[in-house]
Amino acid sequence: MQQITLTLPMIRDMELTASKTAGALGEHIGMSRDKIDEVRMAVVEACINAFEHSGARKREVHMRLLVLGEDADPRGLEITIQDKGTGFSHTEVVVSKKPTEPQKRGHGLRIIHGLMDDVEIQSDSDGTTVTMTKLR
Amino acid sequence: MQQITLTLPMIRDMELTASKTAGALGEHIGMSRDKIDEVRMAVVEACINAFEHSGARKREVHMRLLVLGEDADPRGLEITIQDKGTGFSHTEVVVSKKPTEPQKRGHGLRIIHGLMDDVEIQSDSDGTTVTMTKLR
Amino acid sequence: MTETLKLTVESKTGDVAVIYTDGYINNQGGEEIARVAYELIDSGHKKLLLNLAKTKIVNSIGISILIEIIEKMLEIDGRLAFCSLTPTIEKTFNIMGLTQYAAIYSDEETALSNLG
Amino acid sequence: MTETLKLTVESKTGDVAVIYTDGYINNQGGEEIARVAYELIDSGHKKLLLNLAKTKIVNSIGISILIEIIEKMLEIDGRLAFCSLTPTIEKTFNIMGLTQYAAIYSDEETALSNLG
Ligand SMILES: Nc1ncnc2c1ncn2[C@@H]1O[C@H](COP(=O)(O)OP(=O)(O)O)[C@@H](O)[C@H]1O
Ligand SMILES: Nc1ncnc2c1ncn2[C@@H]1O[C@H](COP(=O)(O)OP(=O)(O)O)[C@@H](O)[C@H]1O
Repeated sequence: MQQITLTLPMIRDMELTASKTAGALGEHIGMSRDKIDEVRMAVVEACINAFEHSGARKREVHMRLLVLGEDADPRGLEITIQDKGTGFSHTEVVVSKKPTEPQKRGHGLRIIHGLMDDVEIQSDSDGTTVTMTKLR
Repeated sequence: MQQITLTLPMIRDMELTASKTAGALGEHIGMSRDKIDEVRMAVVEACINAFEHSGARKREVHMRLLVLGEDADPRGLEITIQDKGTGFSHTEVVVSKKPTEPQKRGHGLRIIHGLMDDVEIQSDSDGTTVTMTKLR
Repeated sequence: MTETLKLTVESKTGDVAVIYTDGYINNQGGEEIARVAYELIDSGHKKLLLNLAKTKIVNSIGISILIEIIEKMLEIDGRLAFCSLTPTIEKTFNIMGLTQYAAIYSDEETALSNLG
Repeated sequence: MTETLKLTVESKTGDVAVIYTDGYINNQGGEEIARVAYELIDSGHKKLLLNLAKTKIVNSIGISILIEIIEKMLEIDGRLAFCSLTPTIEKTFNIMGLTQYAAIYSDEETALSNLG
């Protein structure tokens, strides 16, 4: 299993650097431009959630990029974005359907779900881990 | 001090992913396109040296990207590329001047020195660490 | 720190103006677009087109500010439309429900003939 | 695994041919260029121009293979030249001493008028 791990500071625009690294690995496994863009956008949203909402004292995000499948025949990427913040109750935050009037915030998790093939969120008082998969 | 740390597998073309991440951080601090390209090329050379020559059992390279200077006024990047290989005697490997006949190999270290502002190599039987700096 | 969004504006015939974005639409980028949009509204433009051809990535905070502009436009009976989105940005706008309140056109020509 | 270098070839007047590279010139990329270059030599071309306009990054292993092609060209009294390098690739070629054995031109037009 090939994987890249990154530790990034929670500072303005650092989500772009995270997203470009994920994009570079997408290129590496020959993902299409559109799917790479989807991965990049999901990484941006997961990172800014960690920056904005985690309340983590240690201002760091951990990202793991895992190539799924065989070296010669990669199947996709599994991306884990982790903060050591205070967590949230995922069941309380309603990931609602399309809103009926323009809604300003609360789109991040819905975007992540919408753009990735599979998303799992594990959150407790030790922090939040978003694990998302995109097939090639 | 802002820093990103990465652990990368030593596999074909992974130096490109490393180099793209360094390039993304260069963009982040507003480095010029040409200097970003120089950083990217130096990262490629340092990585392929680790892949090719380190003899490391653990097929991993550690990269640290450090933003020099203040947040509001970054001065440049310090990039450290480390392997846990068998090392080499840096004094024995002559980083020669321009060769007098076409010389095929042995250019990597000279390229790194030529493209970066400052390069330090620390190598012993526990591995090799290349620390290189590029000012903005 | 950089990667600032670059904006250019062009006034078209009538009360139409086009804002061209180049770069990442984040918080600051969205606010910059809003500033320019409100200036255009103040100078009598009621139809704004955002041409995103040179924007490859956005975030939901930046887009939330664009939604504020849409609301403002609805108030004054004006229109905000978008053109030249990447497939992923269009998908994101869809997920955010934004396409219900603002039209999205494939290119500037189509957009202008529909707005004008 | 990918990011394969793409090559296109164009035969020009006389014994000149241009090889256009698109992508990363690594080990495999260099070997692919060598394969194409030797084919062109076999079919009677003695002057080869490598147009690197679409290559933004190279590595020293890839370039070492280009040096082999230069040596081959010197043997058969032919010439290999380069054009449209990024400043960083040109700097790298300089550091590698490659510019002593192969001419580098800013653009294809200048290169062809000098080679032809
Ligand atoms: N990493 C995180 N740490 C703590 N809370 C989070 C995290 N990610 C999301 N949340 C919670 O989930 C809510 C919804 O997030 P999201 O859908 O991204 O919308 P928004 O960021 O606009 O609020 C947030 O407001 C926050 O309460
Ligand atoms: N990370 C490393 N671990 C062990 N040896 C190294 C490392 N980097 C460089 N070397 C030694 O230094 C020599 C010169 O390296 P370099 O200038 O990059 O040229 P080349 O890679 O073409 O040999 C290598 O052949 C190797 O012996």
